Amino acid sequence: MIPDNILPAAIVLSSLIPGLFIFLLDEERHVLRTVLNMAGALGKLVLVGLLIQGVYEERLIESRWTLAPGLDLVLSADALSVLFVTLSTVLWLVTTVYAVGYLEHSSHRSRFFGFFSLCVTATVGLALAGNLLTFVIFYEALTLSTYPLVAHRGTPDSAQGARVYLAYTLGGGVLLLTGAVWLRSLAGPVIFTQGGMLSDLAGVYDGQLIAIFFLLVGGLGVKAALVPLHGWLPQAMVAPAPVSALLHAVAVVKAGAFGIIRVVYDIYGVVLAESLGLLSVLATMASITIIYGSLRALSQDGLKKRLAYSTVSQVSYIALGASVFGPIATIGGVVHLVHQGVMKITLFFCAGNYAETLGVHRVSEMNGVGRRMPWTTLAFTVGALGMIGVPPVAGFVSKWYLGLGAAEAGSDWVLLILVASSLLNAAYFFPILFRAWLADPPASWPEEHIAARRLETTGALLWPPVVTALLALVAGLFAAAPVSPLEWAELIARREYGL
Amino acid sequence: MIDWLALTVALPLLGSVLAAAIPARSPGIGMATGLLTTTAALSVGVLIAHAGELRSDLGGWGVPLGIALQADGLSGALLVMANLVALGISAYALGYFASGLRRHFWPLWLLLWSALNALFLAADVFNIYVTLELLGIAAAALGALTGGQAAIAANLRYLLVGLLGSMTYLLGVAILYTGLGTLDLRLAAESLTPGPLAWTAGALMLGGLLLKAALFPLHFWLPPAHAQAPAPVSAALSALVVKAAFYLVLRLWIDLFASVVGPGPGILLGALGAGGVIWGSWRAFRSERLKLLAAYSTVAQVGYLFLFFPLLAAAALPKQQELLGALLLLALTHGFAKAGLFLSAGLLQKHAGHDRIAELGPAIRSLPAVAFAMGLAGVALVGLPPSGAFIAKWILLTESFAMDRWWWALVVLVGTLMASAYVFRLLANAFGPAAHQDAVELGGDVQTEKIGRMIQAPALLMALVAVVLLGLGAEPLWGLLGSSSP
Amino acid sequence: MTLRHLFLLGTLAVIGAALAWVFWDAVAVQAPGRLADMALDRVPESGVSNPVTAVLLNFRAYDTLLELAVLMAAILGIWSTGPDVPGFLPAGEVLEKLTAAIVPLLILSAGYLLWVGGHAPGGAFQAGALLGAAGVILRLSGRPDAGLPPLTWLRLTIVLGVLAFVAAALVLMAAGYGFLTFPLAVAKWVILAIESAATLAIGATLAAAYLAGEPLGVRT
Amino acid sequence: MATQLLFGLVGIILFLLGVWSFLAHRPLLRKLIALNVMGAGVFHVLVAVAYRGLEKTPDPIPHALVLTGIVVAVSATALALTLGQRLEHEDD
Repeated sequence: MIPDNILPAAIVLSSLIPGLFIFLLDEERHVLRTVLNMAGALGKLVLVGLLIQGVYEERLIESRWTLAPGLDLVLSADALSVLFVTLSTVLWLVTTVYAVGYLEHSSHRSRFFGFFSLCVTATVGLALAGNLLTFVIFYEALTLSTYPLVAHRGTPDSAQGARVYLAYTLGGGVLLLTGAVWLRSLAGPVIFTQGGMLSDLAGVYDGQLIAIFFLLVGGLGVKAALVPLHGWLPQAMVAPAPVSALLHAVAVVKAGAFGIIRVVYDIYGVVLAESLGLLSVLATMASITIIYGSLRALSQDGLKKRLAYSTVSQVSYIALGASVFGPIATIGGVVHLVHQGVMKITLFFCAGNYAETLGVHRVSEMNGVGRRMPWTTLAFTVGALGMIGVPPVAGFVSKWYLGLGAAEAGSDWVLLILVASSLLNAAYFFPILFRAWLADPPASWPEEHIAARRLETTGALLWPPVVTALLALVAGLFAAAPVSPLEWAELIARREYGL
Repeated sequence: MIDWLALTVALPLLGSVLAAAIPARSPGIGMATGLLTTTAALSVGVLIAHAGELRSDLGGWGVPLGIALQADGLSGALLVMANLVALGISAYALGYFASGLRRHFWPLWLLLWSALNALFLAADVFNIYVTLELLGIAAAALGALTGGQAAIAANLRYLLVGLLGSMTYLLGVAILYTGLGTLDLRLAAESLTPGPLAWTAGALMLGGLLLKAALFPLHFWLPPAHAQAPAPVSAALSALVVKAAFYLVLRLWIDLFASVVGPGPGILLGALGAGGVIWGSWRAFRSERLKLLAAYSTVAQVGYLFLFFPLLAAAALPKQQELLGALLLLALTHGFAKAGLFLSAGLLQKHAGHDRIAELGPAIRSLPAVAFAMGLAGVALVGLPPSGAFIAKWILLTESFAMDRWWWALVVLVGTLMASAYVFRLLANAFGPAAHQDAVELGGDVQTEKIGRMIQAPALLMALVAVVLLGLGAEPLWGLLGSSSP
Repeated sequence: MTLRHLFLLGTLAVIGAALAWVFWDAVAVQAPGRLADMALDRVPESGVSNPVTAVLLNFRAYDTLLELAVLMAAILGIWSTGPDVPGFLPAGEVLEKLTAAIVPLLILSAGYLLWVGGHAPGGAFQAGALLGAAGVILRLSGRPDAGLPPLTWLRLTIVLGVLAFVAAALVLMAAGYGFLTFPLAVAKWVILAIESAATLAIGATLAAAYLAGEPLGVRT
Repeated sequence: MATQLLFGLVGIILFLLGVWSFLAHRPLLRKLIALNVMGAGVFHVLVAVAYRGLEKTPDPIPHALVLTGIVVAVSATALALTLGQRLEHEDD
């Protein structure tokens, strides 16, 4: 059907090509634009299906293009990349539907959807990157394609947010680049290899390897919003809701977290990283971030801001999973990559719905929204419970494995972090749920745009959060099913630890 | 037998003669000549790809008596770049100049083009002097074309400084001839030995050329001259003319002087390059005018090119080829990107009636293709992926780490951040309120000009080449240089 | 005299000493002798017998072609700056008479130098310089156009040198010779034709440069 | 040899005088004259190199170079003078 040496490239191109055409479209051609968007998203989904099958069969699936002597652009599929690619592809499809509904009447739509497609292209590219050079290229491309999305509204606020975003991410990019070329000068081409590829250098270049690790993690930590590199994230909240959803759930923060997993497992190898003492430092950074993010979330009245700090905290579960030695914690971290994505995108969709439909932007304005918008609020509730870790939502599974892994590794303090953070999660989500369901609605909403008829808001806005909330439930309920994210995370952990 | 090397020089000369003699027809003559010349240059490129190297003894006398033209991978690639960029600039100039300036622009422009090609193919040190003067005179005249006082002052200074450079170079040639008895580059390289003669001739010749290549701190003449010239001329000056002078430095360095002067001068050039990167980027960041920003960015970009010198001098052969390829790629990328940036700037200036960065927002937003071109050109100037400059910097960085000379890498990284700062300060203007508000704001300015689609194409195409073609398709360059790396 | 000046002087003195020493050293080698002998040996193959003309118009004809292009660039550049500047008042009777005598003499000498350049010192540049001088004298004595033809023809004249050179080279290339290769049988005549064209172009260019602008014929 | 050296050294001195004048003085006309003095210096050096004693024909190549150089210098000077004049004229 599609040769294995073309398939990864085809997956990347399936959003790049529609994106380029969209740039050329007139503002008013929204039918054609939507068709292009959906064709790209669905086409990518089909291709990813083929990819999953191939990786399951352990075929070598790789596209390669030489940029310069000894410098290859490599797109290849392993279990980890498939996980991230699938997540991005599914959530892109949903977000596209949502964005079409959300941006119905705004200006510069061709520009928006063009960069939107480029953003997904970059995400999928870095998911499939087979070596560090390719990863760096797509990592920077992600910065470049998300910057116009953050700046999209064109207000002074968004200009400021975009500037901060760019300063952080380009700075991070330079750190990553420095680490990457330094590592290359020591080790030659840095090809992602299960179990790591630096064991030959251990013992000779330990000092340099440690420095390079912190350069790489520093660069990736900016996007993953590790404290103190998280400053851009709350500011980037000025972006339109679908962008926030994408930034927080799929593209940007996940790119950072995914990169950290790559560095720990497929460049250094978990054994070397442990023996160099890198894991405990990373675990400490992740823990501080988890607690700090939750604490800051508590005091935010802006709904999106509260969700943003919640993201700061939740994404670091992934880094935490990567930094606790042992396969079970690895499973917890990797599976959280998916679970956090599905749950957080639900929450942002809902926040966007409140804002678009009722003009509700603040937690303090949310009294009684559950009666006016029951479906949205139901979806929000599922997402929030998942974040807290209430079974049977997917977030519970992640935390369970993280806790089990920490206990197995003898890191009891990690358990403590998990408990504390869950309590804090509850402390900032339950008040919202109480207000939404139990408080009395006000006489009038701040700015009601969309009147309730048969549905509480337009279909394009309503269905995406409902679908992702269902996904979060299903991923938790059927975690033991053969193709669940958890099963796949176990496959990854088995391969990384060579079990 | 068709001598393609000679044709790349002779065709624009002939075109210039015709354009000067028949001013009313000069745009048509100019465009036709441009197409023919570019064809000849592409033929040279293809021949080099097959044969590796071309050489032509003009007049059939052979060296040392006669003058030769020669092209290898390095000069061939630059020649092809220069001609494609020049063709793009020509297409742009068709729509740019008002009728009064056209008849002056075309013949001078074709002379400049001829001089560029002649420089890339030069193999004789005295011939380089004559060609440099042709280039300098045509460039200064074109730069002063708008006739404004500032433009004339800047370009007069440019002309005088250029003369200082070429006189210095010429004294070096005289000394070289005194000691070696030949003017041919290759023969001179065979007989030049380390010693005071090599030092003196090298210092004079390279010193003169460095002034023209605008290596910090000899760059002072560049920003006003490039910022004041009409946009198509600025594009040619920044993208091509400076590049030609740089090419000569590189050529003389590789072929003649590197092996006889020791490591010191290479390090000095690298250090000055570093100064250029930092100072140029800083001044670009502080510039309030778009074209001044672009001009200072050229100072910084020239600095990057010189960062390769100390590494080239210290590297072993296969690494040297790899670095040379990266250097070439960086030069090519900058050529296309800077031309794209200046051409875009010209359109914005026409559309808005000024080029004050802080007030350009409405103009940028009403010309999305131009904004896109500027964005792409900016990506290439910063050296972000997937541009050719990224690949080049990646190699430069890797090698400077590998050779334990990480301080050069540090300069590149700091320069990258500074370049991001000035590029995105500009691009931030692309985002603003809805379109109808911009129209109101623009309409208030009487100088506003409508910008057609055709004139936007060259800028966008060149920026695309810098980012996409040179980023993803640069690998053959190393083959062209005769690299044997796998 | 400031400190800066003193520093500059000192630096230049050091550079001068170094240059002098290197020059001394280099001259002793007499390296160019071999090339000079080779050039002199091959003068008979060039179509002219004056060695300098042989170098200029044949061995290193390419330099000369570009040099004519430089001249053309200069005058085109001068023209691009605007119309010419007003001339001088008409000359008095004495100067007028003198001019009437000198200018034809200059033109005659130019013709002579052009012809003699083939076998003795002289040639297109010397001849062109005399023509240019004639133009300057005419201008000084009150002829605003410096005796130059109207602009349309003047344009043709100033490009004549490059045109003749390139045309000859391209025609011979089409006939199967290398670029700027003049077969011995026709070399003398080709060179003479190029030199004649160049003389006119140089003379006209130098005189026109003296007008410091494009002679549009509009006086304000 | 002595003649050659004399000419060459005079050339070098002229060249440096030109450099001095170019760098030390601001007026553009002086700079332009300085450049021509530098040029004269270089041409002296070339003429000196061409000299091969009275009994031998001088090397024709440096002579040709000098002729070419003079024309080039004249061209550049003419353009510079015109540009300078446009500056002065628009000043008042």
